[in-house]
Amino acid sequence: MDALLSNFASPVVLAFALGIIAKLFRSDLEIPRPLYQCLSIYLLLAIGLKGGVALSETPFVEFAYPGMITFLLGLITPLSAFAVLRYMGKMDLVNASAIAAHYGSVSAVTFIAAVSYMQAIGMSPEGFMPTLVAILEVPGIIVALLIPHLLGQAKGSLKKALHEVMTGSSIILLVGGVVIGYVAGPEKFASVSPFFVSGFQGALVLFLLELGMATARRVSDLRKVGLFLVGFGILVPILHGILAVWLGLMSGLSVSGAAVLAAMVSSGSYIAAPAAVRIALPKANPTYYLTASLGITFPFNLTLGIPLYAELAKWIGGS
Amino acid sequence: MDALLSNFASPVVLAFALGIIAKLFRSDLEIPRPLYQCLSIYLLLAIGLKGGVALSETPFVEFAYPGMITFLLGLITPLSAFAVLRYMGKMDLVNASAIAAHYGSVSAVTFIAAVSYMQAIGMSPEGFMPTLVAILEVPGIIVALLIPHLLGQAKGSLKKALHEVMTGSSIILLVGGVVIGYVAGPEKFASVSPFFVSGFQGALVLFLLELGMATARRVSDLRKVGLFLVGFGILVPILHGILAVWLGLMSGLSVSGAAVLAAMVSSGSYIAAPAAVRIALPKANPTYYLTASLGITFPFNLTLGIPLYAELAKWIGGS
Amino acid sequence: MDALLSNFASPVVLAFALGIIAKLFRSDLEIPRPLYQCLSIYLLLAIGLKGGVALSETPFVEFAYPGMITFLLGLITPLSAFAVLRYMGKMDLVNASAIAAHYGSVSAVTFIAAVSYMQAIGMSPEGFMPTLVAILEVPGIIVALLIPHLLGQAKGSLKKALHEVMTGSSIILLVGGVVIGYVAGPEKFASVSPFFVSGFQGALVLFLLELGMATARRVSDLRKVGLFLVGFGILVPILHGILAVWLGLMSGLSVSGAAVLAAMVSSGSYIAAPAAVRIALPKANPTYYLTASLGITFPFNLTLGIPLYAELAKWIGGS
Amino acid sequence: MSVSEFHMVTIVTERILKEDILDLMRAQGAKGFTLTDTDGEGSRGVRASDWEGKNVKIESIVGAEKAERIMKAMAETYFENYAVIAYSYPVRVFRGEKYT
Amino acid sequence: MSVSEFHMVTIVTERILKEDILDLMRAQGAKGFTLTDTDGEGSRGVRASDWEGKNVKIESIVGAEKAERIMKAMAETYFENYAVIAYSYPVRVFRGEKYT
Amino acid sequence: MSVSEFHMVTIVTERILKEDILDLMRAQGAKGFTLTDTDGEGSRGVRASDWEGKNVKIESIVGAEKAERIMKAMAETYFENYAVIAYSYPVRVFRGEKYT
Ligand SMILES: Nc1ncnc2c1ncn2[C@@H]1O[C@H](COP(=O)(O)O)[C@@H](O)[C@H]1O
Ligand SMILES: Nc1ncnc2c1ncn2[C@@H]1O[C@H](COP(=O)(O)O)[C@@H](O)[C@H]1O
Ligand SMILES: Nc1ncnc2c1ncn2[C@@H]1O[C@H](COP(=O)(O)O)[C@@H](O)[C@H]1O
Ligand code: NA
Ligand code: NA
Ligand code: NA
Repeated sequence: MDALLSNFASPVVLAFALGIIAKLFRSDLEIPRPLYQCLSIYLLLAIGLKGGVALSETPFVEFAYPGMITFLLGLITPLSAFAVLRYMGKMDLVNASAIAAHYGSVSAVTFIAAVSYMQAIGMSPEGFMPTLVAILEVPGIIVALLIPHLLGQAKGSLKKALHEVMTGSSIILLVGGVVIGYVAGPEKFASVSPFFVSGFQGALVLFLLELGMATARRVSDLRKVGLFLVGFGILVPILHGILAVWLGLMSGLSVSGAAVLAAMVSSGSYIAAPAAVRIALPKANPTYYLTASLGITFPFNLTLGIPLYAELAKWIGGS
Repeated sequence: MDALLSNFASPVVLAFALGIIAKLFRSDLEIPRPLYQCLSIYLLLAIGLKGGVALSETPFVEFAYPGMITFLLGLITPLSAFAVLRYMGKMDLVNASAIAAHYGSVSAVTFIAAVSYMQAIGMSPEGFMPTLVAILEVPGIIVALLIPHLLGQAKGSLKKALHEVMTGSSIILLVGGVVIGYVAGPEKFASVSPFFVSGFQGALVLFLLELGMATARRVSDLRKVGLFLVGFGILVPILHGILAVWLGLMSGLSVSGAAVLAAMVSSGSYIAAPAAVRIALPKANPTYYLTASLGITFPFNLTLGIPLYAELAKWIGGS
Repeated sequence: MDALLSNFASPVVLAFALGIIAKLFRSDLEIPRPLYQCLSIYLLLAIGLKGGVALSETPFVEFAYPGMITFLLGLITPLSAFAVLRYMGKMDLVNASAIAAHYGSVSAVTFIAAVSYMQAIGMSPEGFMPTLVAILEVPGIIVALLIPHLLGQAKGSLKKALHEVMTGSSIILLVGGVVIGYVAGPEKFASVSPFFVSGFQGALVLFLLELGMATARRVSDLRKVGLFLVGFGILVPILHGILAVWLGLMSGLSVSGAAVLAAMVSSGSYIAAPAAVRIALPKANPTYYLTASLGITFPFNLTLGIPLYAELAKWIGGS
Repeated sequence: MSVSEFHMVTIVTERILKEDILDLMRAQGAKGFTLTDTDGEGSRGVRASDWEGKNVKIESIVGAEKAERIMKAMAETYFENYAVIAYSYPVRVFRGEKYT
Repeated sequence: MSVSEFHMVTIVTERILKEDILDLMRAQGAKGFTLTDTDGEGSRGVRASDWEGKNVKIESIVGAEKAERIMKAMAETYFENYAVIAYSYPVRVFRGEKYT
Repeated sequence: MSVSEFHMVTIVTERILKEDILDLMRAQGAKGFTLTDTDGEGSRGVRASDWEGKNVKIESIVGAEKAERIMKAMAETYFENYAVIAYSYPVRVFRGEKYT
């Protein structure tokens, strides 16, 4: 409970709230789009770099299992999300696949928020966690997009979508950052660390201000998507989170590492996935997938989900 | 005298001069508009955050009187400015009110420059001063806009203008920053402090480079506005400054706090006020109000005004 | 050899490589143009400021000879480049002059990369080196542009081009930065130093990401420009570099200072020169001059040239 | 697929009026808009938008009658006090149902 | 210098389709393009471009016949599934050779 | 309020020529301009504006005669050496006095 309150009082969560409030009051506040793009580039590259540097200091065996488990979760979660949407929610094939692609991938900001939360409550997740973000980014999208294409029900180009997701800016920056960080190593990274490490949390405040405004713009769509999707956007992440905590701990991750993994796995992508889905499944309705991942799951994770996964990990991990 | 020279040699003032010189030499140097917007967002939010954190450490009684005095000055100064313009300057009702709205509000950059100046000469104004900026931002604009609306001489919509000024980006960022800083407190603020505190003075250098260019673009309008307005733009700020020093000291502010308050009160807004005036008083001529606040009062305060208020505060405060 | 490998593993060089790779894979990664402009403004101003502060601490005699030698090199190198292009390459007058203007001027990023490289191998070039960048920026362009104008073969306006190069944003920021840094001195500079010094290397990473993409866009033009220009873009910089090492050491520069001077002198401008050439020599083909300076010489210097100049300087300087 | 003629109504104005003018156009029946950031120079001098951002160009494809109505409403409401221009020209479109 | 009449074909669409549509237009013989970033509001609701950046306006001056062909190809390929509008209008140009 | 017909003269060109072309148009009697940042692709290859920023589109509403004069002056001064296109089309405006 205390942890929860403390989470609400972090500058990052408060900035998110400020963004929502600004839009509710119809303020003319606007984050210029180039600033939003810069912040994305900066945050993704910084995550990658830090992960790469940490990886260069991690023995391979320590990383191998968590890496495999993460990849596995990237294959499973889109299928479970799809099953729930299609068979419990009676959603049409195309929209179910589109949403599943989002929940198979990962929201980098949720990841960062989870790490910050862990650090705030005095725990330190493994340094190589950002590498797991890169591993989780792509496979889930591909698996989900394959479903309607295998069933011959898609209209868009799978090839173009695959190219888009493999060379999309988020994956280039994440993977590129990991490689640069790994090759450079901690010593050479020191010179750029004030820029990419010290400034990170502050840049995140600005980014969440914008995300808050984007979320508020989406709130009016909540009516349109119906109660089932709202429930989906909260319950499925919790299920995925439990699975991730459990598998994460089994793979040798620390308690806080498992909690962060849970936040990643439970989150829905809203940068890489929408672009790929738009190309591969043009008939899918963006209102559904954007509202679910950005309007429901993201705020849920940011405020309640992350502390929940932390408690779960402590409880299952027995610490 | 020494203090004055030292003020001229600060990077911030020099950057302002560089901006003016660049435009005089017809350089094609341009600060991209998104950068200018980012810097505004960053500076306003940073001011608010720092003010909020400081407020969370200040006993209420210490803050109560300065807060009230600031609010009072926000009510008085637009009226005194209006009186001078209308009865001494024989200016028409609408333009007089429009200019008065600017001098009732506050220029955040003048405030920052004043704080930096104080610190450079080894004095430290109260940490909660940024909160006073937020208090001073709005009321003066409302008072001034009410004049022609009460007299039935306005053409625009007062309601829209009030909404604009209450939800304008500058007030959202300032007040939002204060609330975030207050709720987060010094401990949680620490993680974002490298971004919002260490980078602040440097970001200000870029901002003043742009302000210098904007001022230079306005210099050619000096002829159009006439000698009266030039005198107004220098003398009325001095009068407001004296009043603010006196009331500030009475309210319990330190000598340097009173000097900073004087800089704030004497300054003319050029972000919040122009937007509100454009809506409420469309017939008012922007050349008058922008040239006065940005072309005359701002450079005066930045170079001569601030050291002057500091000397006044020392003299009246008897230190 | 070790030094070379170490240079390839620096985050800055790796970011450049990442940019090239992103474009080769046809990634949709894009550095928003305003970010690119901001980074340019920031880097140029930061270079100037640091140079100015260092200059304020340097006795005049120490600086006088290097300054003169740099100016001299600005006069010689466009002529030698022109001679090679016109008489060995049989290039037409206008295109030869256009390319010569680029090699007479300087690439600020090459300069920065050279300084970083020196520091990484534990050597410290003189603090006033950035001032030499400002001295080298302009004269070479003017000399080269004068050639066709004196021969009456130009079509554009020399006067406009001179105004452009003298008041172009790069020279305003560099020279303005030097003056501000010099007047402010180390003490007043301290407040803005976290922004302009600590963040510098990181900002450079983003900038080189964009330069990598720009270089890749130019690679497809390599076929168009022919083998002669490729050879020119590698050999002439080496010749200019040797000359600069030799004269630099004679003027009293340290070994590492001479190596940095060599990198500067050998580099081709791609900000100031293209703008001036476009106005003065509209008939010159941008494919030639941009491909040579950005597509050939810049990557050569960044990866092989700088370590080479360092070895040369050590060898000639006898250390 | 049939081709039909509609009218492109274009407004260039201060940023600050954007929402108001979109409301006016929606009220007259416009179904969609394309918005572009622009800079401008006109018969008026400086204006507040120096600080709030640039001019905005609003383009909307509508039928002939609606075009007339929008242009008229614009002229009556804004021409006196604000920096604004409005013009229209005929355009050919496919799938004309969209614009009526 | 002679004046001649050509057609300005204009497409406004989601950012994500930019390269595809340019390819389509090049295939139909368009020789040059002017691209502008725009925002927009139309009959469809939200779309992915919220996140990938705004709409893009593609303008190309072409001969009458090519204009017809481009408009038709656009309508057939994109009108059903994507947010896109296309319109054309006649323009007068100097040095018409450039556009054919 | 009366409606009248004017001409929209549009120039798309390298950023570097902006001030020069505005001067040329003012000299021919243009009273106002709308400027838009654009990207472009044309018959020429790369050019310096890669580094100085994008193309700029200059639009000005003028009378028929001025339109002709501007187009002609443009063609004579710039078409040979620079990346530039110019075209015009008729537009209907209210308060035509503004443009003459
Ligand atoms: N003759 C014109 N041609 C094109 N755009 C114009 C013209 N006159 C004015 N504008 C645009 O309309 C805006 C407002 O014009 P004004 O009300 O004359 O200041 C200007 O900033 C320009 O963007
Ligand atoms: N009537 C219209 N007039 C001008 N632009 C429009 C119109 N309708 C749609 N658009 C533009 O075309 C884009 C796609 O439209 P839609 O397919 O209707 O969502 C919108 O975002 C607008 O930029
Ligand atoms: N056919 C065309 N249609 C539209 N815009 C064009 C066309 N050709 C050229 N342009 C624009 O004019 C600029 C200069 O063209 P160019 O001189 O052909 O390189 C290009 O960058 C485009 O923005
Ligand atoms: Na997920
Ligand atoms: Na004031
Ligand atoms: Na050189």
